[in-house]
Amino acid sequence: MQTQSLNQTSYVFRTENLNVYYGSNLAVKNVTLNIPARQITAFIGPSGCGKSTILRCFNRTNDLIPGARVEGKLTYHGKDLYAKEVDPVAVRRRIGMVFQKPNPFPKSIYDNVAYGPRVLGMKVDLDEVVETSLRRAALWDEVKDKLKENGQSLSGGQQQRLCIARALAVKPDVILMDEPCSALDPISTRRIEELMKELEEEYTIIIVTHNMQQASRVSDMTAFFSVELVGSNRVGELMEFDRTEVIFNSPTKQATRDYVEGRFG
Amino acid sequence: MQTQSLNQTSYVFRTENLNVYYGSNLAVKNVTLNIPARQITAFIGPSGCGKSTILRCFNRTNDLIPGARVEGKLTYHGKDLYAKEVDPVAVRRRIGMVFQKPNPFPKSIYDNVAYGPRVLGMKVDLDEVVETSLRRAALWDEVKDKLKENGQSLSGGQQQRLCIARALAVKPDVILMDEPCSALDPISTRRIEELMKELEEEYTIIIVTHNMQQASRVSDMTAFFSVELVGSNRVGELMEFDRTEVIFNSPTKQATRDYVEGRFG
Amino acid sequence: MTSAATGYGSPPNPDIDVDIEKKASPSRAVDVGFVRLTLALAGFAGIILIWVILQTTEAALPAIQQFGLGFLVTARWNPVENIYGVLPQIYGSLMTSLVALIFAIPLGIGTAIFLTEGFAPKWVTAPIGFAIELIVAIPSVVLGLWGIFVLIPAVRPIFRAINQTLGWIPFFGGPAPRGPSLLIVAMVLGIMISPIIISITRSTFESLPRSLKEGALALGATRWETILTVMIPAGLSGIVSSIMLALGRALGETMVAAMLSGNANRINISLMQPGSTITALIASQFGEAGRLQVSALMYAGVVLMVLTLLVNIVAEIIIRKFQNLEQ
Amino acid sequence: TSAQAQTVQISGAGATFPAPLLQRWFDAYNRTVDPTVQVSYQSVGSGAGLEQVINGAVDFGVSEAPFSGARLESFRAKYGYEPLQLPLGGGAIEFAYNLPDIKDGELILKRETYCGIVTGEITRWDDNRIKADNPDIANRLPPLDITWVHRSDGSGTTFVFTNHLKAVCPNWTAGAGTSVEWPVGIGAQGNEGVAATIKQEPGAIGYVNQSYAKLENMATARLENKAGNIVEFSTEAATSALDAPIPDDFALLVPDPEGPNDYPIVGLFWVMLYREYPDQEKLTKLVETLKWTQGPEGQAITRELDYIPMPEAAIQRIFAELDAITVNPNAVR
Amino acid sequence: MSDSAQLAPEKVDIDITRAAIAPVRNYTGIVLTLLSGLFVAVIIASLSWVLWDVGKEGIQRISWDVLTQTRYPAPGLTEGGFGHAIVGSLMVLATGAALSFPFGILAAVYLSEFGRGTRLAYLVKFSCNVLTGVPAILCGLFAYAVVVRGSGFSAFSGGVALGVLMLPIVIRSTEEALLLVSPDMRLASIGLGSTRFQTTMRVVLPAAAPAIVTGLILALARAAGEAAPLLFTAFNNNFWSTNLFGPVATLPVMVYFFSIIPFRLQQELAWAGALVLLAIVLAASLIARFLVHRTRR
Ligand SMILES: Nc1ncnc2c1ncn2[C@@H]1O[C@H](COP(=O)(O)OP(=O)(O)OP(=O)(O)O)[C@@H](O)[C@H]1O
Ligand SMILES: Nc1ncnc2c1ncn2[C@@H]1O[C@H](COP(=O)(O)OP(=O)(O)OP(=O)(O)O)[C@@H](O)[C@H]1O
Ligand SMILES: [Mg+2]
Ligand SMILES: [Mg+2]
Repeated sequence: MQTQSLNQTSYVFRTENLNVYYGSNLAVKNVTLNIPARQITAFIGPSGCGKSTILRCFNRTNDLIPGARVEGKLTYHGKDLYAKEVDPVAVRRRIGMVFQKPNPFPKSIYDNVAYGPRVLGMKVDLDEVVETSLRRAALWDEVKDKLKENGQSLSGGQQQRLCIARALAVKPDVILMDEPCSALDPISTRRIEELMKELEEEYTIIIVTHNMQQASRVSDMTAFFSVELVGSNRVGELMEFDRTEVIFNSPTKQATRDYVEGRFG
Repeated sequence: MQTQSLNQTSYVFRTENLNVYYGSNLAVKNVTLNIPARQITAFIGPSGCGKSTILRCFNRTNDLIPGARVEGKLTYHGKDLYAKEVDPVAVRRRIGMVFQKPNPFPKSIYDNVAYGPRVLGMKVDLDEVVETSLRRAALWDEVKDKLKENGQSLSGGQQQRLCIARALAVKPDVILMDEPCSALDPISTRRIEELMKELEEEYTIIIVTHNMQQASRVSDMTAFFSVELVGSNRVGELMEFDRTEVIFNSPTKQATRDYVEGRFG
Repeated sequence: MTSAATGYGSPPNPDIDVDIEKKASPSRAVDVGFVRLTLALAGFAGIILIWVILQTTEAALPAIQQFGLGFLVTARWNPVENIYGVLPQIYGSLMTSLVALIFAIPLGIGTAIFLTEGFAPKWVTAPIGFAIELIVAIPSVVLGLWGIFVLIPAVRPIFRAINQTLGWIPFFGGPAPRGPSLLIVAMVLGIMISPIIISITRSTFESLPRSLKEGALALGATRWETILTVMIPAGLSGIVSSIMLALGRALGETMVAAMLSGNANRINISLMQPGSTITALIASQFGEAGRLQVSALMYAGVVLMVLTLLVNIVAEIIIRKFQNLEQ
Repeated sequence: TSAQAQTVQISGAGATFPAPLLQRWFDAYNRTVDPTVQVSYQSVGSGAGLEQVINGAVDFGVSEAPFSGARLESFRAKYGYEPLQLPLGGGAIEFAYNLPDIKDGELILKRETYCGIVTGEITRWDDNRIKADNPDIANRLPPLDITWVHRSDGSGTTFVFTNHLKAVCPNWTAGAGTSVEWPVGIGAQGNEGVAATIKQEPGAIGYVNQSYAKLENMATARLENKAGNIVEFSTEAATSALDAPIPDDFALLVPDPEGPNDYPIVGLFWVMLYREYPDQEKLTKLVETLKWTQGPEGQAITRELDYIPMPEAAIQRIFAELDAITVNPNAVR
Repeated sequence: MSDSAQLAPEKVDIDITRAAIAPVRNYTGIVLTLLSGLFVAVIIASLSWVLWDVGKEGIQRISWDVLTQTRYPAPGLTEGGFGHAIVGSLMVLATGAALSFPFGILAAVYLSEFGRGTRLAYLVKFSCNVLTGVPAILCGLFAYAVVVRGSGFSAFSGGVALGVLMLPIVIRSTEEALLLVSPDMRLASIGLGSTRFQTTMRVVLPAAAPAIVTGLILALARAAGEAAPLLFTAFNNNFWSTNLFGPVATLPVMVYFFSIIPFRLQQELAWAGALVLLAIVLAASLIARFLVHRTRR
């Protein structure tokens, strides 16, 4: 994958001068980047720099945060995502998302996973979809005997994997993942990473991670965000965006080098 | 720290054959371990093996989960934590906790941190405590201009640091941390780790982490938990408990070796 | 470049794949239809409710024209000469509701806390919860009868004792109390409305995330500190809403006020003396009223609506202030 | 459904006081005379009942005061004729009291005395004027304050009572009506409220309908009538009080009956009818039912429930009016 | 990990009993607990006092006959019952619920989900606030003017009156319940590509269901006991009728009427009627909660 050269890829998302506000506060400014198709793009950067904020723009879940406002251009396969005639539901149906805080529904484990296929009216064998998705999210063995139990009574890591399974069940085109492995143990993390590499064959993936190793292990492209003081306001900014090996081995900016070299993970 | 020899330590907690049930399900069985004072003990192990469950026993937050039940012996400085005359409030006041999912109160950032000192009636300069705690939690710079804003409008990582600051503000004897850094970027993570090393001088710390590097970097003792199938039930179990360098370099059990050698984190 | 060309736009059929425009599909139609339906129903609900308000106002017009604002400060109700004013009833309505709330708020919130915050096992709290909701269903005429035949005889000696010892306080003053009084009304209203506060406050507490409570307890807060400093502020909007609903019920309750207030058409500061409320006036006079009298009763109804509105506005301001401090 | 098709449903609304009698009549008629006639009566109050009649929402109304004022204008304007109001029976009002040592019928109230009580001039039971009326029990009259208990809700009972006061008490200034501004006393809701208040309060006295006084076993006073005789309530004394010349519109009010043995405080209740009904069958059944109430079976029930039956002479005129109602398919409603 | 490694516990002053907590905090807690216990006792005592009296008075006259006979005992007589009033009450209550529940719930959905901050939302809330304190009789007069004057007295118009009475309660309590649903749940559902409709129906409403049901039961209970709105709408019927568009007898009207006439038997039936009303509300509450419980599983 890493060998696939940039000019062979097409872009799924292109953003130009994207600014995101919460109320009157500018949270992230001037983000211009292109997300290549069928690759894994990682967003890294210090806490509060706006990674989640930008990620949410890609499937318009920011619409739901009162006061959140997006300026600038963001296209998905050449179509303006924020154009009037765009149906955010259709967008989200194609662009799935796993959130930073696990948020299972107060329903059974089975119903959590079956939720998507059900509402989308997908004509599939639900039992099969539930099992496959849970297997892919490395959760099947742990829950196969208690599918009827409430999803919220799982452990933190189990909940997160449940949310991943839920997102996989609807078979989206793009998957946005906000720190999907932060609550996971190494074994589950490895399985999720393997899964991502597998999905990459067919899907475009964007992942936010604080784990440098993870970023360097799985991603093809990496975007490094940073925070700048504008007046007394902290505003996020895209510092550098390039192939992962470039970002980790020979970044152009000093800030990037500083950040990735303090390899903590 | 690592040089401090074991026989200089006394034990803060001792558990003997601790079993924890959720309803009629046995979640963790037969945990026997001693937590040394003024050291950092790490709990590692696969997701769902009961790390959080055991951790919650140490300050009796399990009491709050309907159906949760603890069997066996658990002493704190020689006193039975589950004895009749023990008041969980007094316990929790000495044994602070940072949860796996950040849970700031729907109050201002300032009030979140000041909450503990206020209810405990601590005679301190609140402004100072708030600032110190936020600084220690590596959050001060980011929020110093918006102390009046709602704690729940922070980013995921900021919320987690806020919860850490909140726990520090009451100056407990023991601090339990359930994956405190899972939502944090490397810089904040480093600061929190430094903080832990600093606190170790005075406090006993137990930390649950999925990050092997973190465990090996900061902890003095490491407990490795694993899951076993009992019938069709998955039950957590303490596999091995020893000094961190032993666990990571020459564990006695094969399972431990397998787990820590797949060094992902 | 062939491979690149097929790769362009990602999966094989780009046209279908990037199809994100709004377009007619059953689920979108249902969605848009649903949102419009809720909009329409909300609008229709608004229309109905405003219709009720307007209709009452229309019926009140003759009296409004004839008595003007003097209606609010006149303490006479003379159907024989057609002279009307509702000052005593305004006082009575406000005082009975206020005192009922003074009974019901601590009782209601205290009970809701007791029932949700683990002071008693579920097999104790569940039946209590049911019984409490049942009270709301007792026809108010039955509560009125109960007040006349059970409560008044029971509390009359207590009233008299209070009147004798604390009579210097204006609210307990006046001649030896006979029973029917604003205070009796307020007591029965308090019984009637506390279930509203209990039920709604209870479900508010139950819906708050457990992690909030855990957060406070883990800092060493006691159960009560957690309740007072975290649970109640977090559930404030629900609690206030329940209080407002309860207040609405108290202000609007008819038969209890008519049967127990003593229906005295004069202002008496003392709560132990007979008084009257707007609803009692409407209920007891409507059936036999003459034309202008009916209009005056409707005017009284309009006054009650305005009172309710004012009380709600005040409550809203209080919540806003409180929440600003909190955030 | 074929059985239902034959039943005729008739609805009426109005006064509360005669409601038990009306319910009983219509129930008995349906059971014993004609099972196809179902008359429902709702006691919403006279005023509201009259509004229903004006609105055409009911087939008949019942009131304890005749049509008058703005309502009469409205009725005329809408229907183009005078409403047909026919008295079906009457009632009397008694003073009921709670005096620990004084039994039912022992207390005598002369006119000036009860006028003094309702106007607040007499405030104590041991007042000399009361003692003077009651030489036999003068020493048993207690040293208690008089608590005057009146109806707080609008009611025909109050109308009849105040109509009497207005006629006999020179100092009575509050006028007559279904509710008035009382100079003294405490208000209670409904007959049962007045009864309860009196029973709970030693020294209390108030006015209630005679049927209430009897069924609730209340002590009642003997009163002085216009002729100066002391009379006790009896159906005969009340019937003879109502046996006065009835005017053409049947709006007979006897604020102060003149006969030597007449009971002084009596009043009628009227059924309010249209002079044209759209439906022949309904009209026939309604007229038959109303006539039956004035027949022997109906009057037996009237007496049983302690209401006052209409005198024979009046009944003939009532029947004639009933027979004069016509069918008009286009009648205004 | 040998035992010899262990020293005697450090001499730390460790007190984790109640005594470790500042006395003020302890006593405040105890006082508040006692106080709330007292409040519960007061509430339960007064409620059971009322329920006891209603039950005691009502139970005397409850018999199979009374519940099944479909004609009131006429004043002064003893034979009869109020089966037809039970049916009539169920009819008006069901109509009122059928009108106000879906209506109020969906309007509240608009207020909390789609229309937050709009002028319409403000207007609806405003009118709800005004109308929660309105005497029930005004709702009856509204239904009288709007329905009865066109089509005559009917169970349906009684239902309309009760519906108008319940509407503000339903809207307010439902909106409150919806606001308590965590935004994370909405985000999760929307993020999976479900429409607002699906999110509302499958996630938000089920999560809020218990609280919504509480509000609905409160509204229903309130409507069940009101006679005033029915006097001029459902009217009265001394006979059996299941015609939705004709007058029917109802329990609250019966209770009202029988409680103000001087016949002992009828007065006892009034209490019995009140008890039956309670049973109806209890049954509705139990059924609703059972359904919620089942569908949420
Ligand atoms: N509230 C609860 N009710 C019922 N079962 C629970 C509850 N919380 C946890 N469990 C179960 O107990 C077991 C241990 O859970 P625990 O949260 O302790 O795991 P963990 O080791 O912390 O995992 P993770 O690393 O994913 O957080 C799991 O199987 C989980 O499903
Ligand atoms: N709902 C919100 N309302 C107001 N401000 C917000 C909200 N969510 C985030 N912010 C602010 O916007 C900035 C960017 O937040 P964001 O959540 O995108 O950060 P992040 O890069 O994802 O951080 P982390 O790694 O900690 O999750 C932060 O300063 C945060 O405080
Ligand atoms: Mg984030
Ligand atoms: Mg955990």
